[in-house]
Amino acid sequence: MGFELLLQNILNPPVLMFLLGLGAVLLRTELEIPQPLPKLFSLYLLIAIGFHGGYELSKSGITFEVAKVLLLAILMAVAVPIYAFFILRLKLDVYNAVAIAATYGSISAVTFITAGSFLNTLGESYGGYMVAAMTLMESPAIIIGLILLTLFAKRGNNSQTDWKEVFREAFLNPSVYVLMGTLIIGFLTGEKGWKAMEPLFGSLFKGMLAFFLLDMGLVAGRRIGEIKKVGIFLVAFGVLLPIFNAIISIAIVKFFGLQKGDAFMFSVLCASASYIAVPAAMRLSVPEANPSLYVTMSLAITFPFNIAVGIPLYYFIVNSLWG
Amino acid sequence: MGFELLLQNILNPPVLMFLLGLGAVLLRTELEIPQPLPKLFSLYLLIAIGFHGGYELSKSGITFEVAKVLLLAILMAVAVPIYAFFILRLKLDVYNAVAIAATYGSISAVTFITAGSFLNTLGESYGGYMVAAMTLMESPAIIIGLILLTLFAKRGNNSQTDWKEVFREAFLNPSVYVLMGTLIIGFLTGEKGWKAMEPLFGSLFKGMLAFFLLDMGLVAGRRIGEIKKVGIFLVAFGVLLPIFNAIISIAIVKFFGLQKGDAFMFSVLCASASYIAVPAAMRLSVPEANPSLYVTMSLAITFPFNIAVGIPLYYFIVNSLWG
Amino acid sequence: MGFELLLQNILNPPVLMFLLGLGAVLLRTELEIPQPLPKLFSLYLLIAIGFHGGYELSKSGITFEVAKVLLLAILMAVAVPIYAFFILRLKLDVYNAVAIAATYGSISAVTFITAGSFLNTLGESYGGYMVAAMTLMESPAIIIGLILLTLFAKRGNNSQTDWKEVFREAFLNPSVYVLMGTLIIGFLTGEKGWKAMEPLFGSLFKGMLAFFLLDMGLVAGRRIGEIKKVGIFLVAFGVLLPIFNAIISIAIVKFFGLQKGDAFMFSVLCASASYIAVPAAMRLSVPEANPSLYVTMSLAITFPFNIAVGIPLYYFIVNSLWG
Amino acid sequence: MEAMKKVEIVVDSVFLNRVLEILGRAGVSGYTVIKDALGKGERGIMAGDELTDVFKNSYIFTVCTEETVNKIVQELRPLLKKAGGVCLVSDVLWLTH
Amino acid sequence: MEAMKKVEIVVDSVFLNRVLEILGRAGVSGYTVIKDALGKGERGIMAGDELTDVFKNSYIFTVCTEETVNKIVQELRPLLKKAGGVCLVSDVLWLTH
Amino acid sequence: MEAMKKVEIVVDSVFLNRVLEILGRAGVSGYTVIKDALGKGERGIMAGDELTDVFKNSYIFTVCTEETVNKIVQELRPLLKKAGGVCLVSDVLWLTH
Ligand SMILES: Nc1ncnc2c1ncn2[C@@H]1O[C@H](COP(=O)(O)O)[C@@H](O)[C@H]1O
Ligand SMILES: Nc1ncnc2c1ncn2[C@@H]1O[C@H](COP(=O)(O)O)[C@@H](O)[C@H]1O
Ligand SMILES: Nc1ncnc2c1ncn2[C@@H]1O[C@H](COP(=O)(O)O)[C@@H](O)[C@H]1O
Ligand code: NA
Ligand code: NA
Ligand code: NA
Repeated sequence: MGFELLLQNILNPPVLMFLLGLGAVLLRTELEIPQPLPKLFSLYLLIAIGFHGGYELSKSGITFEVAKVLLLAILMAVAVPIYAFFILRLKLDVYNAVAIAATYGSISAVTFITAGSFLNTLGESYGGYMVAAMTLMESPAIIIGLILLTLFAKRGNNSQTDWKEVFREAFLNPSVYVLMGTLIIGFLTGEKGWKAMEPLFGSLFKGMLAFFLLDMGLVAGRRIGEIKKVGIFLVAFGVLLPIFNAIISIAIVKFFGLQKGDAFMFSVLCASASYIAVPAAMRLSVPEANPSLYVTMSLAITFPFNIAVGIPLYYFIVNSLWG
Repeated sequence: MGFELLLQNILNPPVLMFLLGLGAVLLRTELEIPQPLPKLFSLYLLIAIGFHGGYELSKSGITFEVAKVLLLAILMAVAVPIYAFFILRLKLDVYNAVAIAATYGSISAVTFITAGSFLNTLGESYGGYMVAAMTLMESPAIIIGLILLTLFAKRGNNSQTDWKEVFREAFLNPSVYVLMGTLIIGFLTGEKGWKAMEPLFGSLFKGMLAFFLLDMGLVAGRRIGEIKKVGIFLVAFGVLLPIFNAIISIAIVKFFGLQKGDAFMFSVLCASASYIAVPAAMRLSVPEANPSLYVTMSLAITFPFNIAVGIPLYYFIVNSLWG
Repeated sequence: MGFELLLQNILNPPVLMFLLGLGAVLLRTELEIPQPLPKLFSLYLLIAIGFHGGYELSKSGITFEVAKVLLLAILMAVAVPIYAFFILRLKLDVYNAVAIAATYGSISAVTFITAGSFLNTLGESYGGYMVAAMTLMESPAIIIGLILLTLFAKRGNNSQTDWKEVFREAFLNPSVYVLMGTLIIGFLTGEKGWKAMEPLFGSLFKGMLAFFLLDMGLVAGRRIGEIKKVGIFLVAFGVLLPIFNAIISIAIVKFFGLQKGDAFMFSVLCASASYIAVPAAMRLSVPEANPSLYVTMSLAITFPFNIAVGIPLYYFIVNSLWG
Repeated sequence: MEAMKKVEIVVDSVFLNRVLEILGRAGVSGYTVIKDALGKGERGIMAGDELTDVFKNSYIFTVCTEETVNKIVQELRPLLKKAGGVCLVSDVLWLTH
Repeated sequence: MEAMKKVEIVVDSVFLNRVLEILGRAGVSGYTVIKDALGKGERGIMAGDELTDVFKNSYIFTVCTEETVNKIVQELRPLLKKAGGVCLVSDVLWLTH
Repeated sequence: MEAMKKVEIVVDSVFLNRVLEILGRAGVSGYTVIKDALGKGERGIMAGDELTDVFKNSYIFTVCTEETVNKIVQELRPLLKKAGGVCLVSDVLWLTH
């Protein structure tokens, strides 16, 4: 893998800001970005990415290519949590296996955004429909997870799964809703809408991402102390499954003939793990699982790995194949 | 009324974001924009509108036209709560009639701002002194309300109106203060000041408005459940009084020969109802009135009505008359 | 001192916004900018100034001139708290003398930033390494203060100074860390990094400064009521020591041949007093000292004085000497 | 440790200052305030997340002597009658230092 | 002043709504909630500052009769068993107005 | 339900960590913290809204046995002497699950 690629990724303000955040925790400074500021940043990023995706989609239109990508997205979002679950069951009880599998079956919007910014600095781009793909990939893992739970767990009577609640958590969690909503708004208002929104949601985007990654670094850093409790199996899982997912997904999209930028972004989606939507759903539906495991793995292992190493690595693979 | 006008208004990012916020509540997603983020947005909008208005005023100067507009503004701000009170007394006790009358006698800055953005997309504009007019229209309704209360309510001795407090609430509430202050600063620093502030308070304005309207949608949505408790009389009042106020005010400003853009913005001010300043004052001075009535009417009925239907309707009327 | 200079300083949006904030408290409006919004603004300003300084430094390189400035910065940061302490001991006990001396030995980033904006409106500039100088000047006063404490205070056994904690508070407090970190990031990512960050951390800078100074005005205003408890000696100290520091530092940098813009910014650093980092450290390490003294002096006396009068005054002196 | 009374008050946050004035007049040695509290009572739900800050409570407690409690109660009652809210009294031991 | 019971509950904030439903079913006349509370217990540290809002508690209290306490306790116990948290009961005097 | 002691502490928030360390050393099974509390006491008003975070309190409570209370009190007293603050002890019943 090209060393310059790794360097080019790391020598980017967003990634360096993430490291700055990590360092702040490791050096025990008292830097913090208290709530609801992180909520402001993440909302901003969701709206910006949704809006921009919708605008791009309004330019390209909804084509056969788009439909293909969306179907592949759903396919992977269903497949990943299933095979992840069976791998995890080698070592874990059903509850924790379900929660972690769901976490890795879903996606991380910030990883996607950072990958987009990386692609951008290389002068390449991806289709606006990838945002729609991302949105579709958030939810299925939650449903799959709870189906696996019903199939494999023997729970007492009073903790039956409340399926209505589960579907609401899956399909109407805030980030799915905002992404989908702003995608539609961006699509409907097209060129004119984007022109009005661009100063806030376009030009400031990279700066806001950098600002937010500082916070992500703080949050990830605070979880790092928990890694030792996670155990070697799960640490390895948190690094290897993303790579595995990326490779599988690259093979599939190569087969189906996606474009290079889309293929890369798709692999990043498959490799990323959720740290907001799924943990929230799992905490409510599978309180037997230990959030210190699934949140720590997603935030303190997989997220930093993807940001620093995964993104250039997946790009390197895609680049070798698409050329 | 031109259907395209309605569509043109709705197919705007800010209005669509408002609907997105409404939908989030109706679909019971857990989307929220917690305090103090709404405070940040509303403060931003007040500063931006004040600053820009002051800058425009520094270009146009303070003319006879300006004085005329300001006087008409005060006139309407005094008249509306009085006739609103007597209409409301048909069905309500004195306390609630006072609180609602004051709410509708005052104005909503966000409605004004959204109307300005609508006017802008039509390629038209209004004078910077309209911001001064808006500022002058916030306070009188509070005073008038409490005068009506003293005249018509028989309260026990220990709840006498504390007039000093009332005047402070009316003329020194945060939004009046910030609007007036930044208007003056914008006026004093003129071209040079605006050039320095424009990147933040100018270019980002529409995006911030859209962001804030998402929150307004959430807030309004949460109140919608209360509408049924409000009763048919007050629901009708919440829609018809704004239309009535708009028509009256358009007639008056036509008589006094205002320009088209100013006339439209003036009608929007008269049609809008307060949901921050006046409710805060009423809660303190008229605790006997039920905030579920006046806040719900202003936020969940009149505000959405104005944003979605009122603005294009008033524009349609103004446009027919001014041509 | 040129009266136009004073006027030119005051007729700037940031300074006027500060006065607006002050006025809001004096007129007892209920305007407030609640936490964590001030944290957002101050973090933004630190990142922006650090990043931009790093970028400037990457253009100019690290020269002999830079090393000279940094050494002078450390010199002043060590000298000021020492002579301040002995002046303060004329009237105060050791604890309060230490805390106030440390406060005035350190610096205020917002004063620096406001001075930079003032310089900018005059069409002049300063070197990016001044940000590094500022960063170096934050910490020494804390250490010096606690050395003075150990030398002169007779404390019981169980309140021995925890030096490890003190060093962490001094060198790893959030603002030092963020400034230093973003300075390095700005330096490493150079032209390309700054281009990506400029829309957020460059163009919006002046507007954000104005927004933040509104908050500083509120905070300072709230402390003004405490001034009478501070006593005439400390009020005089809060105005005269900054002037004295500015004069001393201008003499020194003149001797060492700094450039005009740098000299001015250096004098502002020496004249300014800390109101976040040092008070936090003092509260923990010298709880015997009264925060109503050192916070009030720094926030309600020295900060407003520097913003309104000090900055043009120091510029006037520098301008007379450098011409 | 000294036996004292703890008075807890929940009130619409717009009346926080009035309550603090009452405590001051009753001569308490201090108080603690948690500004943002939600709640439900006779006057409906105070969901608190509104833009408008209407529908938000504040929580106050003070530790004082029985005598002071009586003064507080007397002044507070009419305010609570008008504005709603809750006032509770219980026994605590205060660590004197 | 009326002798009542005060029930205090600390629970992972994701279960706040469940607790409020239980209080409602038990027939309390009202409650007060402080949404953001941190803590430490059997289930580890709830440091609360996470992006994810996992690891955050809510604090609820209600004043009610002894009878109501029993209803609350009965329904609450299984929830606390599953989800963790704390429930405390103490005596208070309620200022009736 | 088990009879226990509730210890409530209000302290300048800069000393929150010290208090939690003391609780840890005294062997409490858990604690709950509300980070932002305002207040007034001997050391003046803690109005809390300052940029500087000076003048802000934190509120902590823990439920424990009488024995543990004594340990807490012993270690806490010198801290409160130096840094101000309040410590209260009262009786509660703890719902064991
Ligand atoms: N039984 C109760 N227990 C705890 N808090 C209560 C109770 N009743 C009312 N409150 C609090 O007091 C506020 C005002 O009550 P009310 O005046 O009855 O609407 C409510 O919003 C609650 O926060
Ligand atoms: N002994 C205790 N005293 C006060 N609060 C406690 C105690 N034990 C637990 N808590 C609170 O209850 C939450 C959940 O406790 P647990 O279920 O034991 O993890 C903790 O995060 C604390 O906020
Ligand atoms: N009598 C009291 N009742 C309730 N809280 C108090 C009382 N006295 C002091 N406090 C709290 O403890 C903090 C520190 O108190 P002090 O050390 O006396 O200044 C105050 O800011 C209050 O939050
Ligand atoms: Na994934
Ligand atoms: Na009106
Ligand atoms: Na200094």
